[in-house]
Amino acid sequence: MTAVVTAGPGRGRSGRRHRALPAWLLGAIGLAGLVAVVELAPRTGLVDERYLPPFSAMVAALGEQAGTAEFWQSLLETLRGWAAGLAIAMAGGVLLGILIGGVPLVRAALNSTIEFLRPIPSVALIPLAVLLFGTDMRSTLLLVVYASFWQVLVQVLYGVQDVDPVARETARSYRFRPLTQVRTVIWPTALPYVMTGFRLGAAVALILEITGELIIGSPGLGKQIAVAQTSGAVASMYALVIVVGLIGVLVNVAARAIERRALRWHPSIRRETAS
Amino acid sequence: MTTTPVGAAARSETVATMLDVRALKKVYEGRGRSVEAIRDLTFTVGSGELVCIVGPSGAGKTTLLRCIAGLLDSTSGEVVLEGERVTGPPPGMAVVFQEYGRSLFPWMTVRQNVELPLKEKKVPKAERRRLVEEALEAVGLSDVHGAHPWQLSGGMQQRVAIARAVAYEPHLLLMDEPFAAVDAQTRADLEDLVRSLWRRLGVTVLFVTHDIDESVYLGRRVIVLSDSPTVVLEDVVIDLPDERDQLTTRSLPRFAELRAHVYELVQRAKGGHRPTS
Amino acid sequence: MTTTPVGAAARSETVATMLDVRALKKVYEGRGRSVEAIRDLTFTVGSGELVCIVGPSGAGKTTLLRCIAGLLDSTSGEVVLEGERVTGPPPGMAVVFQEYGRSLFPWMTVRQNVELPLKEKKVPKAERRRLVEEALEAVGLSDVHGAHPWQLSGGMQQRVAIARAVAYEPHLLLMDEPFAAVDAQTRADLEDLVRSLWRRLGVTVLFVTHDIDESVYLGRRVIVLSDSPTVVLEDVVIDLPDERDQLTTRSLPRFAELRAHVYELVQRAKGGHRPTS
Amino acid sequence: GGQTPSTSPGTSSSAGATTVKVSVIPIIDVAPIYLGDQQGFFAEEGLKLELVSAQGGAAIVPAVVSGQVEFGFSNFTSLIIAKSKGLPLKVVAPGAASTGIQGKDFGGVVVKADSPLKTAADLAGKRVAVNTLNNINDTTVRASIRAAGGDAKNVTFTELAFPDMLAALDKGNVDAVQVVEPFLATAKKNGDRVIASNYVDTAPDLTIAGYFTSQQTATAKPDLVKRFTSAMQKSLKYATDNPDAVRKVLLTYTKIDPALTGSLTLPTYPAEINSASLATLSKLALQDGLIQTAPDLSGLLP
Amino acid sequence: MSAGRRVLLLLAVPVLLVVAWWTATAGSTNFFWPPLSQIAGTFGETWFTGRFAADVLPSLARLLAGYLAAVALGVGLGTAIGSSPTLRGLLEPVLEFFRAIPPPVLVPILMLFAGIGNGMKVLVIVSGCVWPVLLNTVEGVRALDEVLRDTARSYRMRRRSRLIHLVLRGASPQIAAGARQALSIGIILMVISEMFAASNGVGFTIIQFQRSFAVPQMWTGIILLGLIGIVLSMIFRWAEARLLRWYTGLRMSQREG
Ligand SMILES: Nc1ncnc2c1ncn2[C@@H]1O[C@H](COP(=O)(O)OP(=O)(O)OP(=O)(O)O)[C@@H](O)[C@H]1O
Ligand SMILES: Nc1ncnc2c1ncn2[C@@H]1O[C@H](COP(=O)(O)OP(=O)(O)OP(=O)(O)O)[C@@H](O)[C@H]1O
Ligand SMILES: [Mg+2]
Ligand SMILES: [Mg+2]
Repeated sequence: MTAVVTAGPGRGRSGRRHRALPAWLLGAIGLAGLVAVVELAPRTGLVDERYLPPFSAMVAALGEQAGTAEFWQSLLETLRGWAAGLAIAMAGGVLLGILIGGVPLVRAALNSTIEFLRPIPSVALIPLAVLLFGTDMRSTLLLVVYASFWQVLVQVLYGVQDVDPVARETARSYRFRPLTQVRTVIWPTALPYVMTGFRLGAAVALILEITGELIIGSPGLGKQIAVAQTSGAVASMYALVIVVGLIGVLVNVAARAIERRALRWHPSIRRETAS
Repeated sequence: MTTTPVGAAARSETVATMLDVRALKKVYEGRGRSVEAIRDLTFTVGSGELVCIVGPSGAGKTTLLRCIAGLLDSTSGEVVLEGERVTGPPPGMAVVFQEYGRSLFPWMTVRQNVELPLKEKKVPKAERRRLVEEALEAVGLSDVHGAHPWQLSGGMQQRVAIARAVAYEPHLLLMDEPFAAVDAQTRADLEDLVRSLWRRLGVTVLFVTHDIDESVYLGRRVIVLSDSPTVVLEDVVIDLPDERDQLTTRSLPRFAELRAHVYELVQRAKGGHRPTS
Repeated sequence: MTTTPVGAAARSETVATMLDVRALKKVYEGRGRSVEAIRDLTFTVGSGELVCIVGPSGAGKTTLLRCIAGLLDSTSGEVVLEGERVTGPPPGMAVVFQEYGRSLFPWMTVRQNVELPLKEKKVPKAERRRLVEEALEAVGLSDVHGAHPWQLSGGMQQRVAIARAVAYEPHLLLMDEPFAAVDAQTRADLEDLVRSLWRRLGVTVLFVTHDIDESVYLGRRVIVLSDSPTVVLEDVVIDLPDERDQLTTRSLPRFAELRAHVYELVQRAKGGHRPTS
Repeated sequence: GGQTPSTSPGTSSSAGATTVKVSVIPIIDVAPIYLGDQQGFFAEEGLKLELVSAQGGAAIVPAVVSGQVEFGFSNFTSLIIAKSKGLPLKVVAPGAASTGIQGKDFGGVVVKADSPLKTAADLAGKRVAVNTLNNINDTTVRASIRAAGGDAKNVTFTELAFPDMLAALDKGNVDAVQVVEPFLATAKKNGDRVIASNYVDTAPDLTIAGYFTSQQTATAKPDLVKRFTSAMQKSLKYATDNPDAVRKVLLTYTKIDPALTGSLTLPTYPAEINSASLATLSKLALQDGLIQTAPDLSGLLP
Repeated sequence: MSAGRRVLLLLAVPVLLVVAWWTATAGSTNFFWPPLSQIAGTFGETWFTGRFAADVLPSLARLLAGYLAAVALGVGLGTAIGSSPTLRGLLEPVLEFFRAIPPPVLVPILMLFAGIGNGMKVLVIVSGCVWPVLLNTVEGVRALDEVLRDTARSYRMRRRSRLIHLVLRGASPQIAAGARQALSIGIILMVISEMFAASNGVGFTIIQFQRSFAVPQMWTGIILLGLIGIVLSMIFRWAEARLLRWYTGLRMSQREG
């Protein structure tokens, strides 16, 4: 935690024009560090390699998996469930968030209900989901939507609250219709929060998708992980976990790319691109 | 629709009343700190009038404008606009905010900022285009329409806000120190822009300024506010010819007289002087 | 440490150079839009001088000030302060930003805002207290020290920012249109405050303003900038007596002359005139 | 790979065969059903099997009760608990049973090689990991301790998933673990010692798990149940007769290391439910407070 | 808003929902959807006869420890990452990798290092709660107003005070958003952590109910979690209102009436 609050290099404001390494390279270095740790920890006996095999063993197992159609089928199932769940949660979270956040009365009325529902863990809902939808992907979808919806909703609620009063008054004074106000003032302000909500929601959706598959047994990577777990196939299990983690990394890369375009005007982005 | 004239000013009686501010009072309630920004303001503005408002810093000019714009609830008293009590922003009004920087949407380009209210007003595309171009031209910014507000200097931002209001062609134009950030020459140009707009469209203008010369040059009346808690100190009628010009008008002896009078009033207001009523 | 004098101005040679701006150039690079804000600025400011900078809106005054303050990298050229190249904010400097509203910490009270830099400077408590009180008193805000900035009017906010700079007792004071939002009377008071501070503490002041009267009244020199891309149009020496006074100084014939000269320069700058070099 | 999941719900018949969904846990206990499917025993009965794997009762029981799947796989203690709570369940076929051979069962209590614990009686006052608390494994371990003359009250059971047990044992987080295959084989390979065969100690030929359906399905589709039971019987018999086929089929639905399959101890795949051993399980559940009243076992069994 | 109206607003929707639930399940014979009256009837006996001290309090203690540690870690790391693009580039992919790993898979790894005691459970809670705080802190720090930042720089505020007076306070509204998110995630992870190697706790008890088909009791557990959520969020909002008084004041200042 050394770099606290310095105007980091590459910000370009402070004297020396020290060009930082590109972000992707830094990211690769970071991941390489992680790989090294995972490779060396079991090799040096820091952890028992029966329980955490070295990275190379995981990669070998992954290579084996990648040769099977089942793996790709599972990956596809997982991605499909995840994308569908996230899309529903995003749409619902953003719409309801703006609706609830935009009307203080509604917000006050729904506050306690939201706080009641939010901490109910999806895992506790598994029997109910199964009861409703059986063990196919709809059960898992329900869990995914339920869990990631709150992430998005809360972010949007805070985002809506962050609208600059002067900007809002400008919109009001020109008598913008409510929908225009949402589109031109509330939405852009909330957008950075929505992006964070998306990133939080995406990870939670992935987690629940995997967990749902793991416990309910709907098809997907999670089920493969469960099978590997009950079979004591440690390297295979970690190989699958690596795939899940990489999905997370890719989602973030995509989110950042969207952000750079959609939030070009935002201080956080313009500071980094402009000199 | 007539009301009691306020202060020493006698207005041309023929003009219909546009705006009627009656015993307006505004107290900001805060935790532990409650500020009586406006104590009692009563005045009327005729349709198509251009009225300047001057007063010490912190007198409540912005507060007054926000109450008139329907953006702020008054504590007591009322604002009547064209016979109707103001409860929210009325149609056909444009406001140039003192915090010009924050009133522009950073996520839009200059052009989009100016165009948006027109879209909202459902002005047809071609017409909109023309209005935007003219307004940006008038404030001297026709070459930056693709830039974002935060890429502009302070004065340029302020001019974008003015262009937005001008392009909107409002009935009622409220301006809160709209020229504070521009240079003298631009300021003069913009003053003339406001006057020509006013004469051409017959728009009613309320203009808050700290520049006493400006208030006298622009206005038909200058309302001088007292120090906070605010009342009207004097309603000065500017009996200069309607045809004004930066050079000749400002060199009229009557201009100097009025200027001196208003200056003295503001100075007294700062000194805490209030009318004996 | 001497540099070639710029423009028509000849300065008193005895003064040590405080600030040396050499062939400064600043281009804002943006996606698709690259703006040459400053083309080539060269001038020096002696230690303890009070120099005003005027120029059309968008000329690059703010940009210049930010480069001098070490808040912005120049594209080429350099800023040398007391013999050292500026790479970051130098010690003992205070800046009053044009965006006064955004430069105050909204989570602090007025008093805390003014006090914070002093704490940073490790001024002892009692001394700090005195400085804060005096500064708030000087800008006429001693009764609002418990309020938060957003509870204040625009002019009051600006005065808080000024009070913060004043209380800091800097060596180098950069002010970017610091009186734009205050009324005429307060403005006059603040002008005198800056002058007295300057004389009392020997602080070097760079003062950006749009008010030409103000620049002549305040400065020992007025640097007039051209329109963007910016160069120095003229460096006008204000040969008025150092003892200045709002009434007498402003009514001096020399004041009127200088004022007219600067006014004409700014007007020419706006018209796109640039020095033939 | 295992089953190819189709999303067509219910028992819609396609090409004459009735689709039947069975929710199972991907462990060696359910090998016969996979094997039977391979051998065509289910097709012979006009059934098209669709095997859905789940992690445990939390997903299986509601799925069966709501009719989302027709049959499920569960251990008998779970079923006894469910029955005592009034869940309308009906067992249709046995699933797996203990081998009945001391020290050669497919599940047992394991300690580290250098552990001072020698017999189940030594477990008193120790920490023992089981995969689910208040279920078949802790009650049977308690039975084992009692059988060895130890104090069964004084054991601290900790819930750990089977895959995490050996690591916890290694690190000394627990003193003993109750594992089943394939972890038992792994443990033995690591040099850990088996100190008790808890299923064997509980009752002779303990039937551990079985296939069940809901009361509703049982009454509404008696024919379907009959056909399923019959196919299941054939499968169990075939599995008992062909242990090598069992070892091979494991590789299709689990990820057990092929090198390990040879050393696995397979459970018995019984032709019949040993109802006496179920009574014992029921008694143990009552004794250990898992249930308040003993359920009517005859209502549960076919 | 008068106090009466506030209470009305607070209670109207929950009361409506409870009534709806009550009537919808009144005659229910479905084993998994017992009548609400039955659930309500078992609530007291389930939770207030010993379980409160034995299960609820230990859970809450772990939750509190994990939550506070997560907030501290998230804010600390988030500030560092938010203010240094280099650090952000370096760490972001690694963090995103871990963020995507489901707790049921992560827990066994944590157990390798932290054993199976309370420490592991607290770690599980931290491992989930930290993300919303971290992400929001990073974004909050990155979005700091430029003029404000320049002000702090020009007065040469030292790192420490810049951190306290500028960065943390400036980002605090967004940090609050993250901390709020983390609170409910914490409760969820409290339950999940008790699915592993536990012998007491609310989550443990709920899972036990679930496994032993004690359905009304399981429902009381879910309701209890919701109630814990409400109470904690009320405490949170009280603290937030105090710490962010300037912010709410600022946002409200111009919209009153
Ligand atoms: N949101 C607020 N909360 C509390 N007090 C406020 C608020 N806004 C303004 N005030 C107070 O009300 C008074 C009048 O403020 P106002 O902004 O109307 O003054 P003004 O005449 O516009 O001043 P200026 O010329 O400096 O802009 C001031 O004393 C100010 O402190
Ligand atoms: N962040 C930025 N990105 C791109 N262009 C910028 C940026 N900031 C300023 N500019 C441009 O640089 C030029 C000079 O701006 P600057 O703010 O220095 O002017 P100024 O002299 O202070 O004007 P004013 O008197 O209106 O405040 C303007 O054309 C402006 O559009
Ligand atoms: Mg104002
Ligand atoms: Mg500027």
